[in-house]
Amino acid sequence: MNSRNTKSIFLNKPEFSDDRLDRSALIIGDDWVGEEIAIRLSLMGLEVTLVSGLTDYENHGSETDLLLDSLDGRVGQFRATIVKQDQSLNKDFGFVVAAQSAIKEARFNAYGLKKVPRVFSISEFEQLVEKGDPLPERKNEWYHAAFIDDLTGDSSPETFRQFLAVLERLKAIEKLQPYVFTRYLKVAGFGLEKRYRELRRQGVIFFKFDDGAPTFKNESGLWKICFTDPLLKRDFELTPDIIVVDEKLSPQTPPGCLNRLVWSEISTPYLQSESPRFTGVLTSRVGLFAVGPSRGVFDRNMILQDVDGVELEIRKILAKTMPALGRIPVVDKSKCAFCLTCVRLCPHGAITFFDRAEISKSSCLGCGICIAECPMKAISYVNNPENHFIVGLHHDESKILSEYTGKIALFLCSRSAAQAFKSIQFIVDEDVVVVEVNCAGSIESHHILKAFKSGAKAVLVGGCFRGNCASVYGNILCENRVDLVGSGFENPVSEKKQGLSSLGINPERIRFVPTASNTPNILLKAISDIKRKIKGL
Amino acid sequence: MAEAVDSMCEEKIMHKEVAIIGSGIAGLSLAHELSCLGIGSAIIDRQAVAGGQAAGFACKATDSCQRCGACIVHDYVSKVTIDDMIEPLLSCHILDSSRTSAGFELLLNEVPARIDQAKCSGCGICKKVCPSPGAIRINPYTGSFFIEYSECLLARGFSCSVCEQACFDDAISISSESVPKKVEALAIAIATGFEPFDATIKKRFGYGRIPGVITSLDLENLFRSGYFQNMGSENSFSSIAFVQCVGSRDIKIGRNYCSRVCCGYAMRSARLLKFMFPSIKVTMFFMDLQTFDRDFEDRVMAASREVDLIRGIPSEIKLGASGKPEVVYNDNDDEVRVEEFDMVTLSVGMGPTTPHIGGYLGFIGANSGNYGDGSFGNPDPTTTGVFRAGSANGPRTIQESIEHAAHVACEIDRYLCKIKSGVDVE
Amino acid sequence: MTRINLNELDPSFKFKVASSRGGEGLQSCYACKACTAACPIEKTVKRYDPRKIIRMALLGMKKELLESDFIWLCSSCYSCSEVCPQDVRFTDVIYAIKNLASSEACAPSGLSAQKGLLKDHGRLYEVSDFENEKRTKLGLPPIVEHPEDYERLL
Amino acid sequence: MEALLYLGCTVPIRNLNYELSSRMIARALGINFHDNEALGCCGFPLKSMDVMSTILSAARNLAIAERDNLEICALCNACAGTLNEISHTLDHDQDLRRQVNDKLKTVGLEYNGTVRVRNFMRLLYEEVGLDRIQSCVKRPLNGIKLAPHYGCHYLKPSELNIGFEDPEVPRTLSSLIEATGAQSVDYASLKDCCGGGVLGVSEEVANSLAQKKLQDVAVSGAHALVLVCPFCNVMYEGQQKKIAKTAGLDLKVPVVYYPQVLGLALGMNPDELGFKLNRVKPAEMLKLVEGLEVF
Repeated sequence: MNSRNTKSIFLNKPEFSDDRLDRSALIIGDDWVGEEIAIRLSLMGLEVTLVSGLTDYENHGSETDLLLDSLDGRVGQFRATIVKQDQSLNKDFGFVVAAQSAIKEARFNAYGLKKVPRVFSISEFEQLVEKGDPLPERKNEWYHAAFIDDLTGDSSPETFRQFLAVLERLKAIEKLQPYVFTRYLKVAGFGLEKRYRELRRQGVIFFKFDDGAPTFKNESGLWKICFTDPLLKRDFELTPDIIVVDEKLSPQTPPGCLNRLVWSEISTPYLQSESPRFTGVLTSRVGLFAVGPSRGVFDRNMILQDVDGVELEIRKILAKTMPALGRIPVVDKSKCAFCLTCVRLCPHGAITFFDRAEISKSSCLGCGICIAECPMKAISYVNNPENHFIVGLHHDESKILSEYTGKIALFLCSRSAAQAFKSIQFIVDEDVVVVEVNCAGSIESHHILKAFKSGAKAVLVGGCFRGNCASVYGNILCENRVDLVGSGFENPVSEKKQGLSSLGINPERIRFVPTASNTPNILLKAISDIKRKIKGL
Repeated sequence: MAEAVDSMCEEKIMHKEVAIIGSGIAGLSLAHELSCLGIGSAIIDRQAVAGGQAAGFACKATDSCQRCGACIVHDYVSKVTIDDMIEPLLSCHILDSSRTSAGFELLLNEVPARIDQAKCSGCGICKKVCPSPGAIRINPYTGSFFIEYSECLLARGFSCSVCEQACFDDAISISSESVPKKVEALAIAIATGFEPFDATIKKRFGYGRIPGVITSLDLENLFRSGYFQNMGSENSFSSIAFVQCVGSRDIKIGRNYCSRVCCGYAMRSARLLKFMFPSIKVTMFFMDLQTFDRDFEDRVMAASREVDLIRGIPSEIKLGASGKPEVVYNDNDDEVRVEEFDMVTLSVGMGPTTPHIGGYLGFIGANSGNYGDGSFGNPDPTTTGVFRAGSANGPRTIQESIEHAAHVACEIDRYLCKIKSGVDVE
Repeated sequence: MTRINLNELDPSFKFKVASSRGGEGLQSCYACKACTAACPIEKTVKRYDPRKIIRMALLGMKKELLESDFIWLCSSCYSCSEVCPQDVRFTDVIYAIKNLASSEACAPSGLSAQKGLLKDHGRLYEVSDFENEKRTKLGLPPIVEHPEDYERLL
Repeated sequence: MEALLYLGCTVPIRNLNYELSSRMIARALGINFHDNEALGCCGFPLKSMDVMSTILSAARNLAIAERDNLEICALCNACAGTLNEISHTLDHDQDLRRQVNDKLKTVGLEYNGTVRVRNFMRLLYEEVGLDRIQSCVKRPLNGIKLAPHYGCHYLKPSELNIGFEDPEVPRTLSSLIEATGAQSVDYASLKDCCGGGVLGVSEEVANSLAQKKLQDVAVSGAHALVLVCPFCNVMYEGQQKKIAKTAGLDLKVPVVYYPQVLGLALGMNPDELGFKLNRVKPAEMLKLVEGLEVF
């Protein structure tokens, strides 16, 4: 972790209470997307600051020369350090919108091509077409133009749309033969298939390579394309008058400080977690939104939809019309031991730390990971005693504990397994006790052990599938705890594994089941499986 | 007719700012977003249970989530159920609609057989006694029961009240007449989703004729019903083929567009099957593989190791001598092959639901639901006050429908602001 | 095999085929292979492949195509046209290509002979007295030749 | 009903059994065939050379039928297909019709696009109908198994057959066979092409196409292969010996025309139906016809 960021945890004394949301927004990315959002948010009465979306200070040609240096905080109280040339200033924002534009990188290198006067990137060529003089050096009767689009197969329909637009503009030119070299034609954009068909009718030839992509050879200043036509399985060569090469669209690497805020997977440059629960512009951190390329969307219309999405989400937060989150944990400051475990593990960045941990009501999604992980048991859902378990105990444990006797305890995540259970509730026999929890991440080992202690025959924990958790890794934390309880951990002193078996309970009596709201069958099967197993034990 | 209904239901006129037609994922998320903006809405659906088609889709998770989004529908159903701003008008047919000076007026007909969910204890006696199989069904969200009126004997002109009499909870009301309802709204949102391509039209693929040839929606049902999970180890299920672009990218049937979601759908299903049956042979016939995820490259690379990708559409599916489907295709080495599969899935494309809408909303000019035209995806300029959300506006995934609904919510909000402030929107 | 130089092919050939009667669908092809899988001839003679013939026409391999023997192998069964999602109507396209080949005197001699027969007799078979006698014996009306009409029309 | 009988080139010279039996059953079922000796070749053989010649030849015959104010009933699938196709084309292409009429003027004809073309089976199926055929059957062909062969131009292009037949799942010929009391046998290569279209170019290719079906029918248990097209007959009857010899097979598949089969069921005797002209005698089949003296 970046040392500056670590420090900022201590320095950021909360200046805003949860009721007072700062009506200002920081927009990261200052090209057209950023500007669209800036205009929209200004109209909403927000004070807007646009900074460059680039991380590289040296070679950016952005409109503003503001660069983001660091960012931390949570909705209503983000604090950014913005650098302007040599100056650096701290500023607070209510909201942050990541709207970095896509990086367009011509794939000359990927194809082994070198940039020479007859070789253009699609954007360069688009400009030539707009100027009206796209075809330099016409020599032969027929002018052959090669368009290289997506030979790697991973391009987006947006690039294909760009090619289509250019090719459509060229149709008026007589005796021009365009060839498109590609892998998969990305027609999955609105209206593209129709335009693609029209271009075929106009004489554009499309080569689609599965493997054995064409090679480019430079022969006395001219590029020659050699390839085996995947259809005829015969060898061809073409010395085009011009070559136009596609650009790979990719998101810009977000500033490190941004990445850290949203627990984005290291492997992807996107700010939105893998989980499909972050729909639209939402990220795992409330008040921080990802737009367009920052979340993997390149289609212009869809990016514009995101602008609406940002407006909508901000209005929701400002109007506090977000559905009641409930079940917000509270810290017992007298027990807090200053260990920062909760701060480190909160997937939503909802916990601040000044002298003791403090949980922001507007950022917290109530997953309860902090409750489960706090070594001092200093955090609990006290403000809503009914609801550590939605159906269940914590504050009236004796009641539910008595119900465990002779039954199978089902600890179910409210977003997945509990919903799945609803549709089978009438089928399942009565020898189960259902304990619904907000997120599987809040289930602690002692809940499981207590269930056994109170006479449960078996414990089944149902959480989301990997990559589906609305709290990013609540399910994984839970699964690890279940594993630990089941198979045990090694006691460093005795070098013996201590788990359920050391208590005389067969570890087969506990299981974590990944489930989704629409997979009641998986849950049903798991219940009958474990029933069968304990019968045999 | 309008007068007659007026006199019958004077007290039942419902005033809402927006009438949403369709309770699928787009309709639900639109209602939710509107509610967040303080705009009340009524969701009208013929079905007795909200959720639409997406609610019938299966989870595609292997050992990890594959981001298909089907599980999110449940969230929106529960969000909408508890929201006072939203009035669900389920089991309602639209009889007529008209434009009024204040906006729109919809005449509805609520079917006469209903189960009061608040009273129902889910004992299931109604299902046991019902003489019509399929009339009483289980709600996938709550596990409770509801009446699918189209299957009910009442709908076929018989008189029957067996379930009403049997119900211990007094939750079922069977009346001889349907209940007329009237909704007045300032704007209408069409969220009628899509209609899957009728695979029997492509006769050469043998759907409905050859056992083992199924559509992608059938496959969803098999996943959901636990068909594969219950197959056991002694199964003889060792090969499956996916045929892409059935009912899309096909000018002959007037569908000159890519259905957008099928490549992703098929790839996810293929990977799930591969996960369930590691030795299964999965073959995918396609024309162009469409990007279906932001990490497309990785996913396709991973999939192509597991799936035989064959570029080419089969010419025919025949009934093989062993009673299984045989696919006739030209393989990657240009050899024509006739290969037997245990199962062949036709990835049917999404089509507009125009025929339904044209019937009762024809006056609005909202009948241009043709996906094939170039204006696809753009708001319909001729219909002031009428909006389209989700797949009613072009094929969309579940997440895209939710995003589009958010966008439409904003558009409706802007429209309502304008008409409330007296700006001439024409 | 030697490399074919695209620069030396005739890009206008595809337009020529497409503007011929029946050839209109040529450029609609997106090579989905359904026709190839459906073609009964392709199964016996590999070098006859509807999709490849379309490709050769599109690339402007005019000489090779028109002088080839395989374009004449179409059995006119319409299997390709039936399965085509893009409505290429390959059976008509191949007729157009064969017509172009005929106009360049590339047609097999048997075909030109048939045209001669039609011009001479108005039908594919010459009707001899023997044939008509046989018909009369069976109570069937005689067959009359009308070569003059065909002579004038063709 | 009235129809102009279109014989084409091959039937009246090479397939008199088809013509004889067709005329017989037409008469029995109330179809009044008119003959016009002016009719000539439909133009199909010229299609590869010059499509325009085909159009003109077909238009000439259509114009004659129009003058007679009769619809055309063709016995040959290729003739029916060609005439039908060209009549459709001329219906939709006014320029072409003008061009054609300029030429037709030179032979004193004009075509205004009103002639309907159907093959004989379609006429039987649509005009007479299965019910009436069944009610006319005097001698049900119980116990006889027959393999239908439709022929490509019977089924395709499908847009010419809308409402009549479905090329993917053809059924009309089967049901016509079943109307006689015989059993229609399904076999693997039912929809395959006979190969007749390439016979003139490559006998080898053509034969290899026909061979598959002959073999399939031979093992299907059918007593005969039922045809409705003289073009297909050239392959299955005319080439059968050669195919068998080349492939070293013992093939003796009787090939009959549907009107011959129906004629038997209607009580006609094999001689009237031209069975003497069938090259591979359907002896097994005829044996099974009740009350029939086997020749």
